[in-house]
Amino acid sequence: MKKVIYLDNAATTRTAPEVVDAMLPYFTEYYGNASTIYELGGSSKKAMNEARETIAGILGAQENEIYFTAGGSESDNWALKATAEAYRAKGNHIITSKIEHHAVLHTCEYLEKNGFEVTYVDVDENGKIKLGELEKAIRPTTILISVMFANNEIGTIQPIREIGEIAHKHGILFHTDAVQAFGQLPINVDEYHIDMLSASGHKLNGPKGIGFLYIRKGVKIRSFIHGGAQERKRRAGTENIPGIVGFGVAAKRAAETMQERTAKEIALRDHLIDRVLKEVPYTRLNGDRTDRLPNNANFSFQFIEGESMLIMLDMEGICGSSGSACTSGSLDPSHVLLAIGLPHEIAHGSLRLTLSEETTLEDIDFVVDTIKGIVGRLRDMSPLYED
Amino acid sequence: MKKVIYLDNAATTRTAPEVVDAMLPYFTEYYGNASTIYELGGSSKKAMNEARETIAGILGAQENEIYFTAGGSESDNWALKATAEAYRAKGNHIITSKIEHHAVLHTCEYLEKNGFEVTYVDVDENGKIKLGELEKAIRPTTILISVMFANNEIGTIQPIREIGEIAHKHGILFHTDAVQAFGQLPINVDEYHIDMLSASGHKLNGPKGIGFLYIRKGVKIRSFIHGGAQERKRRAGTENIPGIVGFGVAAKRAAETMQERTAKEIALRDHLIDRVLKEVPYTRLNGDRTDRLPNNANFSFQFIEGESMLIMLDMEGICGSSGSACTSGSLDPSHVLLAIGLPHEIAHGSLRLTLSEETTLEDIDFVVDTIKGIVGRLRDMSPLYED
Amino acid sequence: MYSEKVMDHFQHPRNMGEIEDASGVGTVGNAKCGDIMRMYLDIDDDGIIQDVKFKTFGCGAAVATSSMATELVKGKNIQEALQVTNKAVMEALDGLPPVKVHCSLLAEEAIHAALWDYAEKHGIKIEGLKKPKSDIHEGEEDEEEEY
Amino acid sequence: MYSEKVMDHFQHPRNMGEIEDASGVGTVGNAKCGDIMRMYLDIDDDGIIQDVKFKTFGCGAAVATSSMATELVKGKNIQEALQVTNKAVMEALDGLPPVKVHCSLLAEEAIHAALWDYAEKHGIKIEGLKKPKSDIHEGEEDEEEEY
Ligand SMILES: Cc1ncc(COP(=O)(O)O)c(C=O)c1O
Ligand SMILES: Cc1ncc(COP(=O)(O)O)c(C=O)c1O
Ligand code: FES
Ligand code: FES
Repeated sequence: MKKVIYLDNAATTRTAPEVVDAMLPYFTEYYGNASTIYELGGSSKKAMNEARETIAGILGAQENEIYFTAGGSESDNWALKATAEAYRAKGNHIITSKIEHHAVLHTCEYLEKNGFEVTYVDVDENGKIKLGELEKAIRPTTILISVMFANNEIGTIQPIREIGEIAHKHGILFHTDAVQAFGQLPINVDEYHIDMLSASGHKLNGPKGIGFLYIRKGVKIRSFIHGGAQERKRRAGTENIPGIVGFGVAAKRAAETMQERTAKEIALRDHLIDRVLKEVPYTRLNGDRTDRLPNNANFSFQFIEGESMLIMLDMEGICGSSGSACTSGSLDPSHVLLAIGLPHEIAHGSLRLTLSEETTLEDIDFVVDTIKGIVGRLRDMSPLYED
Repeated sequence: MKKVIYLDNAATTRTAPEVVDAMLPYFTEYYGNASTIYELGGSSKKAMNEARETIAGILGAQENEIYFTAGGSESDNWALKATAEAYRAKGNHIITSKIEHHAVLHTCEYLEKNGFEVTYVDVDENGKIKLGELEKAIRPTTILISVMFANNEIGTIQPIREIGEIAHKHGILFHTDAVQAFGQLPINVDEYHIDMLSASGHKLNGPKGIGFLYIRKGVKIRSFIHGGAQERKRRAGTENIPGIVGFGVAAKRAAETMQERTAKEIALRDHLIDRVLKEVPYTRLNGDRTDRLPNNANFSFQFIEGESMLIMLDMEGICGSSGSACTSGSLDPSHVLLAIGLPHEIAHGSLRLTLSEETTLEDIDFVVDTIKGIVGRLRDMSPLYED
Repeated sequence: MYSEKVMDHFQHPRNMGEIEDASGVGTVGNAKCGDIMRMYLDIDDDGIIQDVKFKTFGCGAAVATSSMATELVKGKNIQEALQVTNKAVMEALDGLPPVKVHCSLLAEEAIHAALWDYAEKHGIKIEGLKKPKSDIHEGEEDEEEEY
Repeated sequence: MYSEKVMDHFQHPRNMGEIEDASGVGTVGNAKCGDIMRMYLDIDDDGIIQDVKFKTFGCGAAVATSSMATELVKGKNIQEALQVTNKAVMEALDGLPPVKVHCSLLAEEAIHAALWDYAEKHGIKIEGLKKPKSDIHEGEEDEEEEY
């Protein structure tokens, strides 16, 4: 088999072997339901509490402010819908940005159909939210501001502390979708005035199908999934113990290795960006040059189209993406790239490469060389390119 | 370590080793996001489709009618809330039973707070829904009937085909919570006129945190978790491939071994019931004597309280439950036992034992002997018992 | 879930049983969970609790607190017995889970009920003792809000 | 996702390039996805398509259908070329995923556009050929409903 260079870590990551090892006993040995009274269930409960403690510790939060969910999308849906419901008496206005993940945007559209008003604040050409516009959008009826910590496509990190301060100043709840940031960037919910925060296990070498929503004590959000008394009666469903344990280990691992790992990723990322911009003409980098996720590079290659590029890269063993994975199947160009001002046909030729701790300098050099060849071939084929 | 006799398989089951084995490669090897274009994601997609096919086959459904979720609770919430929303123009009335799982009941209560009307139909002393009452409850505004396939506490199997026929005759959608039935009883969605069906992986030796909702083609249910385009745009969130693969293998396994396994369980269950009723005075069996889940026994021992009994059983290595696991932490006696007419103090002394394929005759005999001793001790301690 | 002390008293309950012709008997029920406790006191002429027994229909915490409460009042005089609050019992048991705090009230109230019965039978008045409710349902820790 | 034939034509596109002084050139864009295809035809005096080349800015399916379409029209006469529908191209490629059906329309329309250009340049009228739209957005398979 050909060597695979996996550069789509923003879509999902390889579950770390030690994460899998930590999960294994909870499938076949300590498989008890955590809500039971007998010892077998006690082991599950203990393991779950440990994971909760780890995660709370990383965020500077309390254990009982971490609620496990099935992933980032559920967390986002929960945060938005159930807050909207709980605070409806106070107002019906929500502020978010134009470049949120669909889990936030489509939920906002759903809320709009149900009597809420949503302001989608613009971003600048680097994908940073316009703080002035954000503050101006605030109304007496504004109940929630939801802005992602870092963008999944172009990697831009938002000024979360400033947004938190604005929300705080106006007495408005602040939710952040930190699905891409948790485990990659240091986050402290108090410093950043975050009231709710979404994260997902599979983005940091944890398992798929597990996430959490941090809810600051005192926030009167409702349940989203009703039923049993799990998660302090706020999120029903038999606890996914292996998933929770795996998430805990992955979070711990990500926090412990963060500094060293991201320093290495940043160096490789910058090498990738520098070489591509220098060696491939008619190319631009999308997203902020410095305030960007350590492992994210996003390019637009003029005159060519993304899918063709991805297939050709795959034939060379390189996994990348164009737009975000969850919108593939959709033909529209990325709403994020349009929001930063790219015209349709340029947005179409974009390539996202997201590194992992396993990426090497040789990988990156091979990828750049391959890209050069592919871009050349596709441009030759393109009716838009005249040289 | 003391031998553990695990008789709480209605709460959750041991993940079968072959299920875990099937999942493993999808954590560290084929970890690609199923929605991507490269080969690595293709492996994930293929595995997911295989699981979907298996499950559809078992139910006599089409592949594209199976939507993966994070478990039974999410499936129930989705089925009820999103159907209510989609058919609101047609009517605002829902019919369910008094003995549904909280994932259905609490969701109904939520809907009641949001303008819907819900009729909770009675059950008889064996826990069977009163069909006459059900049919009489139908109004022109009734949009949905939701009745569980089999009860999680007392094991009673409902006359699903008859309910389906009633719903069908009146042009009303029919949802069934088959979380306890799927894998234990043969189910065919067409024969039973089922429009939606909830199931959960961890109840049939599959992993926790994965479930599905069957939605018959043509049912115009909305999304519950909004976001990416996964699950044919109906359920957002990066697919939990290991969970889905595990669920597929578990479902296949459960279907293939169903006949032999349940025959064995029924024999042991009946032996358990017969001995307990004969040898422990002031004891009753809850639930229907014959129309009950193959692995379920549920007793009420007069004059004693459930939790004490569970702790004492645990000290002998026996895991059982009193009421359902997800309501532990709640002090109210089981709504199911009250619905079949038990007074509070008798409902309080109930014990549910649910067998698995691993349960042996020796286990059962040891359990009965242990119960006899424990019930005796607790009755000696009870101010209600005068002998 | 439970501390070792709770488990010890649950597995080996002290003073379980009845006292024939007890000086005072009190039975209380817990409105919160439907559980019931009965306390028997044998009080001598000096007002010293010479013997105490209990019967409990209730959860593990109820059994353990009954048992511990009997140990704490045995040999004490009436005023001392009145000081045996549910807090004292819980502390002696190294604590209870929040959802189980109400169970410990059963023990406190059962002792009070038995003392009240004793006072009535002997036509005396015990300083600081109020007529016990037959159902108790106050003083529990705040439960989590419902969502 | 794609059939082997599609992948083969994508990896080794036939007739990719330009024809200088072509008899007819047609460029069409796909309103659905923004992709663009240009077709060059070299038609001899007997109305036989002697040569054909394409350029495509589009997805894998667009490239493969362009390539296959050129193979199907090469050597044919004009009337035969008009029979090369998107269905015919898809069949020759062993099918396309539903979401990619619209891509095959690009190829059909690009040939029509090139033939139209040829007809205009030569002042002739081709039986059954309608003026091509510059943007095509019809005839796609129904997409899934939105929920
Ligand atoms: C009948 C029934 N419905 C729904 C559920 C909820 O399933 P889960 O805990 O997997 O969300 C359960 C089990 O807990 C159940 O027994
Ligand atoms: C920023 C962001 N939010 C939300 C999600 C959704 O997370 P999940 O797919 O785990 O539900 C993703 C990833 O898919 C993401 O990148
Ligand atoms: S739950 Fe009733 S006394 Fe503890
Ligand atoms: S998606 Fe545009 S041509 Fe295929």
